[in-house]
Amino acid sequence: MSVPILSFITFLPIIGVFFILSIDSRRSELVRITALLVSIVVFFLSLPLYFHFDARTYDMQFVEKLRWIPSFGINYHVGIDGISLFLILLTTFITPISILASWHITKSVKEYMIAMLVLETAMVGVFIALDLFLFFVFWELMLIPMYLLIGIWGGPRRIYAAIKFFIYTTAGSVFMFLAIIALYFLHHRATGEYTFNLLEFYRLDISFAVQFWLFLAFFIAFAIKVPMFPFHTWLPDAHVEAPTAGSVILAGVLLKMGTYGFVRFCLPLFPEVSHAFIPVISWMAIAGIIYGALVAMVQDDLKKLVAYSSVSHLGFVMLGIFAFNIQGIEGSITQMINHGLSTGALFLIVGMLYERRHTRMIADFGGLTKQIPVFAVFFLIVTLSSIGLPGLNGFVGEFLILVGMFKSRILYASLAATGIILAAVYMLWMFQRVMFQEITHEENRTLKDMNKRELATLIPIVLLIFWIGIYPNSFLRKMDASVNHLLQKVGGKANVVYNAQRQGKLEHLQENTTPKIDIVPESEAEW
Amino acid sequence: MEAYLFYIMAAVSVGAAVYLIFEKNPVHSALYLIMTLISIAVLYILLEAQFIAAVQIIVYAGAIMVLFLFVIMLLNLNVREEIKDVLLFQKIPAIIMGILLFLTICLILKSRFLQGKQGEYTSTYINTIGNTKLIGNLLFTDYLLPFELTSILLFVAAIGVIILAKRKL
Amino acid sequence: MTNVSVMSFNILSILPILTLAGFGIIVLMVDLLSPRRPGDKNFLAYISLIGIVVAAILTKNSTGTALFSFHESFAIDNYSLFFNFIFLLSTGLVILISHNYIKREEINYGEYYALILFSTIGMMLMASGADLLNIYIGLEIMSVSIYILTGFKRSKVTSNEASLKYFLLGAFATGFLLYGISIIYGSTGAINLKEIAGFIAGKGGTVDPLFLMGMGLIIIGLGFKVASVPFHAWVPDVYEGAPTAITAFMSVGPKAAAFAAFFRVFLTAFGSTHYEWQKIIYIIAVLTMTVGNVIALAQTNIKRMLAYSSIAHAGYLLIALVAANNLGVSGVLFYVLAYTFMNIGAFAIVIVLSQKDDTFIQINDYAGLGFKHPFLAIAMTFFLLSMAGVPPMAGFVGKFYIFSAAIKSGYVGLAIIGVINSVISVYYYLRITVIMYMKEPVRDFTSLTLSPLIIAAIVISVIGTLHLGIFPSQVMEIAQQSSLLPR
Amino acid sequence: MVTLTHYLVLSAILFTLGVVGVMIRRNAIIIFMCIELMLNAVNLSFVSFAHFLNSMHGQMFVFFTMTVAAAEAAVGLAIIVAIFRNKETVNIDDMNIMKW
Amino acid sequence: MFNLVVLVLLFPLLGAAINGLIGKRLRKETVGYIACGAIGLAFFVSVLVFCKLLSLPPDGRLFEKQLFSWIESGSFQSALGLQIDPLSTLMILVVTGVGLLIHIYSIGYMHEDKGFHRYFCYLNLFTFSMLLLVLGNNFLLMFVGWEAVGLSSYLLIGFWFEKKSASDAAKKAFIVNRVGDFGFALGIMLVFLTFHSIDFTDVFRSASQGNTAIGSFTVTIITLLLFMGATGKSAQIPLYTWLPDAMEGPTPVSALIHAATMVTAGVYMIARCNVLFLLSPFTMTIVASIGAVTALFAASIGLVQNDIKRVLAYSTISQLGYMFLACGVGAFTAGVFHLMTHAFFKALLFLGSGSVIHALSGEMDIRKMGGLRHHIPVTYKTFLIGTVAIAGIPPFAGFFSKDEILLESLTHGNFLYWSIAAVTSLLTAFYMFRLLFLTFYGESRGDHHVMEHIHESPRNMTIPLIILAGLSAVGGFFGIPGANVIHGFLSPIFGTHGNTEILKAGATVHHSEGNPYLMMVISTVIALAGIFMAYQMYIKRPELPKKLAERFHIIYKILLNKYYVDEIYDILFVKLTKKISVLLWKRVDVQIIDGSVNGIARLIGWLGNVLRLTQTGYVRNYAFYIVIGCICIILFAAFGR
Repeated sequence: MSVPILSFITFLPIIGVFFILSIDSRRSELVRITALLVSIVVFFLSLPLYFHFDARTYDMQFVEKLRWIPSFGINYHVGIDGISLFLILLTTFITPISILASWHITKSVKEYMIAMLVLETAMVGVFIALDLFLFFVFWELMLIPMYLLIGIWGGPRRIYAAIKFFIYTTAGSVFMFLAIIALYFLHHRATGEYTFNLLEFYRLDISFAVQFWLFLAFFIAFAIKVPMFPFHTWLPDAHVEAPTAGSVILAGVLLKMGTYGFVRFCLPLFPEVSHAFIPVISWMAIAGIIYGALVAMVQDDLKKLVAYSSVSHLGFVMLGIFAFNIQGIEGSITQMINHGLSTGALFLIVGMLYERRHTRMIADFGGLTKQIPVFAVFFLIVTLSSIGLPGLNGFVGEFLILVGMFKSRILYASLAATGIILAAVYMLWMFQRVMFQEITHEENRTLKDMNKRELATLIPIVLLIFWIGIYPNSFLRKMDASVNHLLQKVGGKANVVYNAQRQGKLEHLQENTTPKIDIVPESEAEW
Repeated sequence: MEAYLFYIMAAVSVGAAVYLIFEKNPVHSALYLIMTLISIAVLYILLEAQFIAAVQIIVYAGAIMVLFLFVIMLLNLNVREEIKDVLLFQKIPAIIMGILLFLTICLILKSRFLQGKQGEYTSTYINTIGNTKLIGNLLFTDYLLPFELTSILLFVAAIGVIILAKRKL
Repeated sequence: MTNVSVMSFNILSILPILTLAGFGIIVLMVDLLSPRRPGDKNFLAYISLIGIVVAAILTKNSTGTALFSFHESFAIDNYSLFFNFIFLLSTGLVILISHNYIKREEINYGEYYALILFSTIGMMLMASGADLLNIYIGLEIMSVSIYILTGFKRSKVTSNEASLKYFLLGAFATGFLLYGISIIYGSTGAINLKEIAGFIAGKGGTVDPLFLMGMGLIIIGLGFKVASVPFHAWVPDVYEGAPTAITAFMSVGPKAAAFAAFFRVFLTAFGSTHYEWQKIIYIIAVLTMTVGNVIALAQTNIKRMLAYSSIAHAGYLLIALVAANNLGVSGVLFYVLAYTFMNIGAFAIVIVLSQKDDTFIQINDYAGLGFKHPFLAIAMTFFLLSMAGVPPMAGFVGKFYIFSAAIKSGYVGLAIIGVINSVISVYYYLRITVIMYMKEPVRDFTSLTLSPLIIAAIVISVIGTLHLGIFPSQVMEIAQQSSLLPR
Repeated sequence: MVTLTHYLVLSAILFTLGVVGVMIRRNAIIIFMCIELMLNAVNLSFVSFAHFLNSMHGQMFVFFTMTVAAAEAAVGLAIIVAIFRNKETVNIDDMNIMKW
Repeated sequence: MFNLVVLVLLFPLLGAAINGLIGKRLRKETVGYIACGAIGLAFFVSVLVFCKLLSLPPDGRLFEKQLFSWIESGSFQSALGLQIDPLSTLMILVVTGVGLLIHIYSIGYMHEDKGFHRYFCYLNLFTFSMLLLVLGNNFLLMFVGWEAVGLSSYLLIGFWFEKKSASDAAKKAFIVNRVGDFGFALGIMLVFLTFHSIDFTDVFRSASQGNTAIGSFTVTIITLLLFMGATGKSAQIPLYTWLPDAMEGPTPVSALIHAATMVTAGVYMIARCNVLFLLSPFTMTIVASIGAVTALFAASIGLVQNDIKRVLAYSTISQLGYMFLACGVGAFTAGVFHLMTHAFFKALLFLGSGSVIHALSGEMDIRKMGGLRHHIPVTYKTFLIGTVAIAGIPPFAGFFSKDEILLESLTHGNFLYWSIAAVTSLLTAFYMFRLLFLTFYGESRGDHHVMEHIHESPRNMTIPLIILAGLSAVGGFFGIPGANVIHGFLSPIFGTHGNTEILKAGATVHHSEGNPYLMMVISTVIALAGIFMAYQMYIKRPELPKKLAERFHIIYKILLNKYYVDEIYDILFVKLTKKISVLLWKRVDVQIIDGSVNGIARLIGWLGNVLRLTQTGYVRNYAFYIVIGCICIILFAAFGR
């Protein structure tokens, strides 16, 4: 494809920033509209990615490769496959919605919108980068606008939350940074060529011990980002303090970077160790699912509740990835999108409540359905999507993940499935306390129902929620080739480990066996 | 003879140095330092570095130390330091550290050393040409660059003194 | 008798130095001849800047050569030229930020510029010095100038005190350096770096304890100048007390010069004894990073905080010394250049925001800057993020370079400590942005004076910080060609 | 027979004394004098090395050291004078406005 | 023709969509017409489908309609496919038929309610979901319907959401159902893992071809998990607690969802999976036992309840227990038959009770009723028919189905099952007639204000009652012994997969021979005995119940409080979970995890504050540091090797 469409998508927001810079900061309405228009244009630019995406091949598509820092073999190398496609679309989809949801921001609108657009660039960049150096640059770049969003436009404890967010995430990613450098030299040692090209790294044959440490470094970075239990404590703080749009993007896209990182980097780069880590990560994921749900249940702050529910949901995603089969991974990718949509929408909804009442305490609400029925419908749909009701998006992802995990480890899947019950418990309880029962606070009697702008933010999301729930194949089919290829790559190596572990012989790691798609043979699933 | 002279001068220099650091009166300290400098100059002569010895006495013991004394007088520091020492606790450790440092250096000196390359300037060679002439020669050949650049240093020092010490600029 | 070879005195090779010296004298002369009205000496700054530009052009003319003149005691190679550029750049930037500052602080004397120029000469001599004597002389020219500049606000006790502390400790440390040089001389019979290297090579790379002691003492002397722990203690006090512009200068130029000398001495003269000294530098590097960063966390005065931060950065640079490979050397060149931009930029902001007598230099005074002066705040943010090593700023690429070097040589542990430290450092850099953007203002920012020169300095710094971060490849290639070690 | 070691030990003694003096004295001028003592100790070792190595580098170095010492002495004393003007003391323990 | 079946789904969905989206702007009549029209059309199509099916030979009565592939990933494939066979056709007939009646009834019942359109939207949605549940041709689709009916149930129970008890009940229903769904979902996964497919046809074919050993561990687990789902949806022990609470919803809802259709989904599912269940004797035993115990248990609670709807709710649980008992002993036809008749008479009873409540302006406590038979004669008569039917008096519908279950529990089960069923039958007759007597007979016990406004319900409410009464009266003849139409109709499902051999081979226990006609007499006698007791206690000697209650004080109290199961669950699950959660949050999350994160930060900060004290400002200190450093470095350099 001759048009560098990925670069357009990535850097158009930056161009938008210059537009906004040229606007007088007092004309805040113009600033908002400009930002919105830019992000919408970006979204429409990203649609061709979907339609022109060739689902038959696992090769990277829309590839662009330019020399950037030749002396280190660093290239501006971008491209997408079935795994990243939807995350990019999710990003470009969520951003205009977030901007639309930020209309009420009156403090330094210009700076706010600039931060949003820069954030979009960084987020898209993370998903398209095929050069590890480039990836890391985007990965870190994304922190700054998010940090500012939380810190400047956030709630009362925003500074604490912003700093915690930034440092926690950085603390994880610096190890990844070192691991990337180490990979670089390992590749050089193996081939004599200096490069940060991810696709080249895929071909590396790294010894188990080295893999172990490198995996650990990547793992910490991604696990914090996901966030996996017990690295999750930055998330509730960040969510609670962030402005609505910040929470939406944080939940919608940023957390996905962690899980995406696992799929894109950890698995194919360190297949043997990834495989050896299945129990560890699975247990962490399960702990996250149950723990997140339990803690979410007793929260009295709506945003915190949703934040902990994220921990729970992301646990599912992690579990699916480490199921190491097609159902698990496709389910995880779907679930990443689902979580982006439904949790994003939940934050929007909480934001709307907050705008109206300036409180997020569950106890301050109750009986709202009577007053704001349209709102209630949307809230209900989103809640149900989050619970994983069949027919809505959440179910597709969760079910595939559980099927995938079930195929490899029945026990893990069974434990994780309790999350389904708990999700219903905390979400419905919350819904009941907010929307049902008598109106206990007089302020709630005068609430206004959703206005057009708010409808415009939620309707697209709800449509997608239904679409994915009813016809997920339009998403799943685009992933097939890439996920299969990933599993073949990973499977070829990990299978050996698996068999070796089975036989208690790790020294046979070098043998070659035929790759299988499902790494754990179905017939040998463990209880 | 040489050995005696060495030991005497060494003893004088060390003794004067000890007084220097323990003497309360700055003027006395300065005088003890001059004593040390002179005895070191004698050692220079023993080491066949006549020019250096001369410079030591003229420039160091003469000019520089006079400058010191001049400042001491100027500032009227001819009084003892205040009795109260806020860092009294550091005194003993400092001395211990000093001894330790000395012992360390001695320990290292005890080990095998002096494997350095022998140069061409043997005593006889120096004496035939003359120490001063040799130094002069070297200054304008091998050491031309540092020699010239030292002028900048001195210039800087001059500017500095003016800037810092002149009453009115 | 030595042969007096005219060819050996390659005047061309010291032309930049002579230029600077000449311009220093011109500044003094012009100052003397012009009416003594403080506040009306803009031309002195311009003259100095012209001198720097001329020197830079002359330096550029000799790129690509590898020349050892003055009996092999003065090296003109890409390494020293790269450093010379850094010195000239930092001096130029400092003059830009000084101009308004010294007027405000009423120390607007011609000697100020002259001393800065002279001190630059010292730095260039340190970077080019190929024997220990030249390095020593260069160090002294640089140091003495800076002792004076530190005490330049002579009516201010803080300035006096800083000057005295710096002077006493500097002289003290120089004593150790000299002692080390004398012992190296004693155990090798040479003061020329190449000869020392040759001597060690002749011994098959084995050295005796005396030599090692000399090396250790040199580490102390140079370690003092680069502000490494435990020889760092002067840094915060002196940085705080010195006139802010001079603090900016000190944190970049002399430090870079000391590193230039450090690397040249340890990689050329002591290169084959790498095994012996890497452990010491390793420990010092770890201590330096950690102590610098950890104490910086507790600071409330921005100058002091930047002082500790500068200690920490010295630690990062020492990592490259431990790695002792090509990547490390070019990494240091790159890092120091990046550091020049970001640090002088940060100090420029400090100067803009402070008032006479260095008031308003508490971190809390920055509250609310973000929306009062967005340009200053965003520039400051760039500099701080760059120092914290966040992409796409120059500091990130610099850190990348240095950690790469460490990993390439197998010092993974050191790299890990390094990155942990940079995480710690993120906190205090971020804290300033927090205060700038997220706190309500406690002072009014109406009385800020923004002269064109200082704006130019900030703009140049911002551009440099971003350019080196986003498009580093050109500079990187130059840095890689400037390595001391054979490629 | 006086060997190099003798001179070096003497040099070490003087150096150490200078170091100790810096650490224990409070008068800035005396501290400065102690530093001068250290430099002299170094000079002594330079000269003795030069002598026993049959080399001139040591003597040349001492020559430069003295020059530098002179320059430093001038600047240092100027600084002390400047500070005395402001504080009426040269006790360096009184000079800790800046700390922590 | 069979393609029309899509319409069965589509009409209710459309109805729900129209009412949901624009119903607020429509007039109430229009809303009602749309909703009823949608269901009516669905019913019509169902009838057409049924007729078409009848025209086919029994072995060819299977038709699958694939709409589109739904979730497909690797070897996991789940299509949106509909399956038409006798079982599903029977079910859609019941669902749409009873549903239609209840829709019509609702127009009258809900007329005053503000959420009229919302109500019909939900109701249509429910019908759609239920139809999806029964029509789905694979496990996952069934699960979708399963969850969707749960959702509708949630919405309808919580229809009057302002009432805390209603919203509590809704939540409870959904969550308890989720517990069952958890098992169901795992069961589906295990099915997939075992049979590599989740299509009914494939799975059952594979299972019946003997690929899976009888009584194999896997099948036992699968069926147990599926049964877990069934206990949730069909309110069996231990997951029955939600159903009585669900009576908070509007009464027609209770009739449709919590009596006639949704709660029978569990029975339907087990019937549908009979091939699998028959492979696991252990599970069958469990199913039968749980069914039997639940039947007795719920009936015993029903004896003393005073809320008209709650009595019916416990009765529903009890009747569902019967159905499970039937399934558990392998008598799936009997189960399904009872399902159908139960749908008729229980819907009738609920609607009747609704009519009573309607008449009494919302009064539900039977102690405050009495003597209503003259005021609301239609309701009374239909209610009487329903009561007689449930009590099992021939020739009403309940008699035949219940009798068949009793017979089967003896022939295929054992005496214990039969005796429990028999006792339950006695209790059922008793408490139903107690209800009847207290409500319609005797003196009026309510306050006068209410009594003055008593009125018979409007026509659109009474007509459904009459129709249902008719069905309750004659519905049983479909399964009359000897000419058992139902049996023949359903035999392709329960008889053609070769499971009879399996049944003979191992699934059932020893046969105890019983004479069907003797059994009929016995069960009739039992029912009559119950009625007699009720008559004695509530008509003849109204003071007797009180005495008995005092006499058996403890038992009475336990029964009245439903064996304290809710309280036990509350302590065991709700309170404990909340406690653990709070512990996890306050202690583990905030103090341990976040505490350690912040602790590290604080430690470093503290270190900074300590280390900065080394920076004393004294030059001599600094010199001291240099000297220490110097000594260390020299020593290390020279001797550090």
